[in-house]
Order: sequence, then C-alpha cells, then structure tokens
Amino acid sequence: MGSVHLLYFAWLREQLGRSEERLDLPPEVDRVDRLLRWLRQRDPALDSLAGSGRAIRVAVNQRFARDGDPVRAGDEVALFPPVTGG
Amino acid sequence: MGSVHLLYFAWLREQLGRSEERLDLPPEVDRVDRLLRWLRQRDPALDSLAGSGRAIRVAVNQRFARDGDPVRAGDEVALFPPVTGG
Amino acid sequence: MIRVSVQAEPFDAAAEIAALSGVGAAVGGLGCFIGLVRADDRPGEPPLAALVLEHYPGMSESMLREVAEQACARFPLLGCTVIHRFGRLPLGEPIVLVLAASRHRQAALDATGFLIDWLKTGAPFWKREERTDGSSRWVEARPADDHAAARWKD
Amino acid sequence: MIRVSVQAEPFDAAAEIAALSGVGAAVGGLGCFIGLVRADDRPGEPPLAALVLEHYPGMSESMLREVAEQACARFPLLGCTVIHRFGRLPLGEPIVLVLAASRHRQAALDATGFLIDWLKTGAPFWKREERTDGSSRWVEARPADDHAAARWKD
Repeated sequence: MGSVHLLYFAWLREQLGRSEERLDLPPEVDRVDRLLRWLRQRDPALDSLAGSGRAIRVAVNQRFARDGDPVRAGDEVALFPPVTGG
Repeated sequence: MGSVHLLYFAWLREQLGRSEERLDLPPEVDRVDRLLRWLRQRDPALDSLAGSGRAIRVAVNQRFARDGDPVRAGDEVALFPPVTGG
Repeated sequence: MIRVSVQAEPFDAAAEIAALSGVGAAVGGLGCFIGLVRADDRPGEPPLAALVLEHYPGMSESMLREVAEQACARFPLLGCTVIHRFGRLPLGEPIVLVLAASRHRQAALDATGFLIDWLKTGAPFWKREERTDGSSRWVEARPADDHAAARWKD
Repeated sequence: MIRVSVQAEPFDAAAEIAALSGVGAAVGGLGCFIGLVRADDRPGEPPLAALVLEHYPGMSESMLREVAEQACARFPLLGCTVIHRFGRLPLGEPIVLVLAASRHRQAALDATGFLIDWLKTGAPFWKREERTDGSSRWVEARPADDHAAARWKD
C-alpha cells in the first residue's frame, strides 16, 4: 500500500478548491480509469465536475495517460482540462 | 522615332561590359521579341550570350514582360538572368 | 541545439534569434512565430484586459523539450527554440516564441508551424481570460487546434 | 500596414517585430522568416566567403511592395514587412526579413511562406558567390524556387 500524489489544474483546481493532495490507494485501483472512478465515489465535488460533460485529461508522472494506463503507489497523477497554451 | 533605355544586370551586365545604353528604335521594333532579335543582330556579344542557352528575362518599365508585350519609345527595358534573391 | 524555457518574464526575441542564427555557419533560414495576447472584443462583452496562463511545472518544460526533439527528428534542423510564458499577460504581451533554424527555408518554416501546432495541443498550459470589468473565464480548448496538430501525424 | 525596404545596411529584426506587433491590438500571431548567408562548402571548392547581391533599383522596391500587397489580399493580415538587402554580405549575415501579422497563427505562417517563396522568384535580385580564393560565380536560378512559388497559384 502506498499513496499517489494528485495534482489539479485550471478550473478543476479552482472548483475543487485545492491544487494537490496525497491519497492512499486501495490495491484494486491500479489503472487511470479505476482511479478516476474511485476518486468520483469518494468526492462528490469531483464527481459532479467529471459528470458535467467537460473533458478532463490525465497525466501520470508528467506524461499524458489513457484509461488503461497503470497507476502505482508513488506516482504523480495530474487531472486537468484540455490544454489551451500556445 | 524615339529611344529606349536599356538596362543590363548580373552576368549579362558583366559580359556585355556595360550596365545601360540608349538606343533609337526602328518603327518595326515594337515588341519584346522583336527588340531582342534586333539587339542580337546589331550586337554580336549579346547574340552569343542569348544563344548560349542561358535564360534571359525581360522587364519593360519595371514589370516582367513576355515576347508579345509592346515596347515603345521612352520605355525602360531591362535584360537580366532569372532572379536569385530571397 | 535545442533550447526550451517556461518563464514568467518577457523573452528577448532578438537575442534568441541571434543565438540560434549563430549555431553554425550552415544556417541559411530561420523561421519564427510569436504569439501575442490579442484583443478579442465580442459584442456585449467587456474588452479583454489580459490572459492569465497557468502551467504544470515540470511537465510543461519536459513537453516543450519533447516537442522540440520531435521537430528536430522530423525536419533537418540545426536547432530550435521554444519559450512559453506563464502568469498574467496584458493585451499585446508576447506569450510564446518558436524558432527553427535550418539550411533551407522550407524546413525552417515547416518546423515552425509544426512546433506551434503541437505546442497548442501537447503542452500543459491553460489560459484564463480577464475582462476589463474584472470578470474572468477559462478558455475552452478548440477542436481546430487538435486538427492542426493532427496534420502532422504520419 | 505594409512596409518594404531594399537596403545595404543590416535590418533590426527586433525593432521590425515590435513595430509590426504594435500595428493593432488584434495581432495574435506574427510569423517571421530570416534568410542568411550560409556556408555551402562543396568538395574541391574553396569555402564561400560572401554573397554579393545586385538588384534593379526601383523595380526591386516595387516588386517587394507588390508581393506584400498580394499577401495582404490573399491572407487576412493586419500587416507585413519585407526587407531585402543588397551589396556584399559575408557568411552569417542576414539577407532578407519577412514578417506577417494576423489575428491567428495559421494566416501569419502561411503568409510568411508565401512572401518568401514569391520573393525568390518575383523580385529582381541576383546573387554572386565569392569564394575565399577570390573566385566568384553567379548563382543559377533553381527550378525548385519556381515550384515553391507555383504552389501558391490558384
């Protein structure tokens, strides 16, 4: 058992009211999609944001990640809207 | 009867040994192609340059011109190689 | 030579151009793009005052570097430079600088377009519009940007 | 705003960029190309020392202006700048500067490519290569440049 370091950016950060947190992961939460489902179950604010239809992107250890990509203890996982730089 | 102002650039200028001249045009020399033919007849150096297979471009009054374009007394006519700027 | 920077302070375009022009005697063409905060007055809305740019420290630098490396792999470049600013940038301020140097103009210009297109979809930056009445809104991602980046897919 | 110049002296890229960026608050993107004298060492030939650029005074300015006007007609530009140097330009010296400003990046970059492609085929400039042994040769026009300009034909 170990923790992940979660980061939030842009309107996700603003609406959650926090920019980061550390959470201990249950062993079955081992992929990006399972992490998102688990986060929504434990956090109604995140659940309503994720359910609002606005796209959310995920990065694991500072690389863009997809649903099936693995998440492990010690990882840095960031949630944010589609990027709008440039 | 009037004269044209002829200008030469780049290797044409160098090989002719002059950058400009004024020539009185016979009345029948009234187009670009006729002017070139007339110039070659009167100037062996220009004739051999034009016959060397290297392309020559023409501008009349500072606009690119083609064989059939008119040439009139008072015009500025420039002969030069294809451009290589930029 | 690859140079990337994520910074709050303005960049010195002339110094960057001079540095990249000087990477080697073989540089024959240098392409450049500068993105600026532009007025986008919409009827019924107060004028734009500034963009506030947030980024993901660490990932933003590494993604700029990755995009630059991709450009160097795809085009015959002698070097490229990517600088992206963050923080509050008032109207008219430069946001991003992209430079690409090559022997020939086409590679330099193509790489410049590639870099800016990918930067818009692959680098973790987010823009918030600040209007003159103090109101503020996050910019939504434009599908057009995804399409522009997709043009470069093999 | 269109600005063209044919000049012997160096141009100040930073000042030109700043001037064009400042033509209006609507400028969101600025594309730029700088062409430089590059080393083109060929086996068995002495290294290049300089390019000597000749032009057709009067026509060179008016053709730069015409190319700039065509760019403004073809792309939604807020302004563009074309500066072409002449005279003896040693290795590494800038030869040409092209700038195009628009609301959006794509028009700015496309116009930059259009301007430099047309400049190479439509502006009366001629380059002579000067080698380090003092020998000298006029550069032949490259058919590739005609093709690049032809891409823009309707």
